[in-house]
Amino acid sequence: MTELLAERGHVFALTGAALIALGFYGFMAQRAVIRRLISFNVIGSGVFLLFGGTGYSAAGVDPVPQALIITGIVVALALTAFAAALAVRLAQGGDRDDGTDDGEAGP
Amino acid sequence: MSPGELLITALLALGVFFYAAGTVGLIRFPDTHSRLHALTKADNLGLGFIVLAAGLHWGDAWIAGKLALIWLLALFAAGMAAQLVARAALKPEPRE
Amino acid sequence: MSLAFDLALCAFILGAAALAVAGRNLFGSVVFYIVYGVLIALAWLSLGAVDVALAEAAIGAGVTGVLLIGAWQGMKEAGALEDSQAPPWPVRLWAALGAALTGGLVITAIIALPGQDGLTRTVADEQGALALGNPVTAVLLGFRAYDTLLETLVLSAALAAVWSLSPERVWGGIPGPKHVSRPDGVMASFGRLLPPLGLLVGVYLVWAGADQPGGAFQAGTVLAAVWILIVLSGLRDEPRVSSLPLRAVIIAGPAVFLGAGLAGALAGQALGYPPGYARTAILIIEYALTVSIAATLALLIAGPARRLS
Amino acid sequence: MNLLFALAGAPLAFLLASLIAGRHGARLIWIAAPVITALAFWLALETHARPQGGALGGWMPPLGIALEADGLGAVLLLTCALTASVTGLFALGRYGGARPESARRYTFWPLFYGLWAGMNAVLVSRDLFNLYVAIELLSICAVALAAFGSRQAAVNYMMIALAGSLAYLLGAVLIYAALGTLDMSLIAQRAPEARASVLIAAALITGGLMAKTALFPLHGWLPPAHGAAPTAVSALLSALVVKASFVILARVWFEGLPGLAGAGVITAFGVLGAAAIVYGSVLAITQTGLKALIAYSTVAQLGYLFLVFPLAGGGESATPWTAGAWGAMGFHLSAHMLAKAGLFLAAGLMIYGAGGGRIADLTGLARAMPVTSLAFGLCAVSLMGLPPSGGFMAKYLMLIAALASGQWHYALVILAGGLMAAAYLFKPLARLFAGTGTPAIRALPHRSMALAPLVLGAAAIALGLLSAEPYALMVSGLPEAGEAGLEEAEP
Repeated sequence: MTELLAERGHVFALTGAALIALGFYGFMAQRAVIRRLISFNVIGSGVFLLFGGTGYSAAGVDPVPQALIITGIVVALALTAFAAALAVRLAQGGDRDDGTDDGEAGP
Repeated sequence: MSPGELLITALLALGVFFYAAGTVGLIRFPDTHSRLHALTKADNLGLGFIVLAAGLHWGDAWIAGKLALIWLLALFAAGMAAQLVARAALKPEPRE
Repeated sequence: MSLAFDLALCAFILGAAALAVAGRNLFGSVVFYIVYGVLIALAWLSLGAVDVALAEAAIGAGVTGVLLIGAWQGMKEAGALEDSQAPPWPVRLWAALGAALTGGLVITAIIALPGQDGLTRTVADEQGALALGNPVTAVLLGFRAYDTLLETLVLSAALAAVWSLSPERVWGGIPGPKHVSRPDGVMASFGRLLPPLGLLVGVYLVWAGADQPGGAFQAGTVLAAVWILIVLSGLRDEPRVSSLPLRAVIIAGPAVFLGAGLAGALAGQALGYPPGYARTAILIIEYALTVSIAATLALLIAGPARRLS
Repeated sequence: MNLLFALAGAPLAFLLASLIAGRHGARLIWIAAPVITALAFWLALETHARPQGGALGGWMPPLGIALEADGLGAVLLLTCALTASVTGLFALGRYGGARPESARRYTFWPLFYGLWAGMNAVLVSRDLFNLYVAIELLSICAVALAAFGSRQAAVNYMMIALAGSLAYLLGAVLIYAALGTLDMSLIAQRAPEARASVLIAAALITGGLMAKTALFPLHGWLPPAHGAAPTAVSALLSALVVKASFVILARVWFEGLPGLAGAGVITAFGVLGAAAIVYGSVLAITQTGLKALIAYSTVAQLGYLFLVFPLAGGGESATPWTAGAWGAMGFHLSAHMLAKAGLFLAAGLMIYGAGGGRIADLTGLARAMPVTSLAFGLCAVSLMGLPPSGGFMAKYLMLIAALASGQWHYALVILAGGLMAAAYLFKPLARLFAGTGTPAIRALPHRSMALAPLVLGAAAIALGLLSAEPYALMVSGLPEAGEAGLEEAEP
């Protein structure tokens, strides 16, 4: 274990693993959608930290993981934005709209 | 430890002290507005000391200028954020 | 020193994450999530990955935090804030077992990893062909431009997805609540002062991104923040979702990017840049992307159309 | 490679175009459908000569991203284009027309093209991270479209999709950390260097993709989401979206990690697949709502796909029956795309006409809606696996492979599944022809809408009648030992 911790990248990679576990717990145990979204993002950043930590060497972090992580952060944001909007809309407007739907227009 | 390093350490310690004070205020004060008061006032001051310490540590006018700009921006941002939070707190709301 | 700092930082990260995931008060959880995001950004700085640190601070902590606060507000208005009591113990037990299993598996995988060099050297060898100084930008807009192209379209699709949640009777209207402020108040004056500065920072980030840390996504987030600031300070309202200029701004960046990729395909090399002009082409794409990303992020935060005036 | 990029890029271009075109966006389908279908057809012709592929921008993996289409990919791209085109044209009835813009009439189209783009991107990519971005594009569009029907079901779908994508992403990250590449062919070369880490990564990837594919017992989100959605959306979700994650799963195990799957993994896939067939079919039989029945049928039909793992021998070494099993998978994927989309479209029309969604509401409808009922019947034939249909080819090839490899228990499951499919599909079919007299129905907005499921149903049948060409194409990339399987499997 001390040998593992001696390398800087490993410290962050293992922290990433712990974050994944923490987030997993939150995602499974919690019911509130906002909390599950927080958990989703905690897992996500844990995965990224693991990615960066394992890609770390004396020359710094491998640029390919860096680029993929930036992409991943943006994708996670897009998912979070839609999931949050969807959950709020469900809370405010119910399962579906009655009367205002354009279902009458066709099958 | 040289006098310069001593000064930097002292400034850092002051900064950390104000941050700690702000955080204690955030936790201990009873309502949103006094919490905000603790947070913005103390933390902005704390950040100022840390920025000063960092500027001295690098000893470069260009970097010090950038740090000062960052502090200024942080002040503005904190001011706006405090305004927004205070306004939100004024709205009548159902207790959780 | 450095190891001690890293270990302390990781401890703080884990503490903030625990409070965000399992804290009693939901709003407190959101706040701790934002703190957590900032700490993660620090971790990236510690690893020397400045581009990721900027993206994490701006998008991971900043935009996501604002989104979550917005969702909390929306849930509160709907009277749907779930109670803050802890889940029943069997649920917690199973979740904890699952979490331990997952964490154990991942740690096992990490320990079993063979050392491999990654692509640091390869990127350094090849990025000269794109005439870019920042290896991360070289990967994002050069070697793996296809990922980035798809990702910008994920953002566009997410905006369409959020808009699809609009109630029909307010379709074409304005997203988000209306903000007013006293014309001589703090909000209005700061709201006038900060945007030019933010604009400057945003443009600098794209400009610098070719050779130094920064780039379209970080810059776009800063510009989105400027946009939000202007709206919050009541200086301008959000645009209507039916506004044609707005829609043009949203698709401009991805359209330029996709157009460049398809033009390359016609010329014989999809997503390839003409030799000698790679840097120019990438910078044009980045500027176009920045504008579209800024608008898309700001509108994602604003949410579905909510009112007609 | 340029053709492959054009196939992935064309729906993206239409996504952007429909965002800016506003209420005219619906009409773009008249351009998109022929253009993308023609591109897919062209690709199939090219692939016939040799597999297509290449590195984007000239940057070879592991640095860059390579696109690739083998015969299976080409067939699936073409089937997907056909299904999406017909469904898109069908959707004009509800989300088109000259009416003013509305939230759904506007956003349906970018989401539709986003879904199509995600499908195409998944089918041409061999890069684990690129596949991640592609499947997230697909997921976000799919969930948003599902929310058109039921927001609660969409939230549940979203949560599963989020969990699934994180597991997949974690696996992909571990693969890169272990092997320094995300490209499948390079992974196949390097995997033996880091067996332990790669196995854990593969487990995570598999778990994530199984949730997204709704394999039993992770299927719970599917029936509410698919059953409650508007007609065209149900068709897209059930026919296309769940296939994407399965295709990635199959590619990971057969192309990225051949030989890694031990007997335990293969048996687990087989058992889960068999359980899905039985469970989905039993629940389909007990449904009283037409769309719920069809949705549970999807749960069952997805189970067949997982039988391919034991039938093909896990990709470790090419056996005489590998080609048969691989071809069966291709036929099942394509036939189910066509037949399930057609079934949902026909069901939507019948529900609209009859004014109710229960199977009991369909009484005598065949006399009022003969074309739609014929389409429903054709799709049902393929789904039951009756000759001469694409579904029959799939199940026949699976049976051959099961018997040739001595796994008769899977043969029993396949036969039982076919019988149960007949049982649940005869329920609505019998209703259609029950009673006397012609029931009064609500007129469709456009009479031509009934053509859409008919085209899909006919295509599902044609896939069986003209099976030689697609079969040859689908097994073209397989090792030579597969040829023996081809001869044995020739009906």
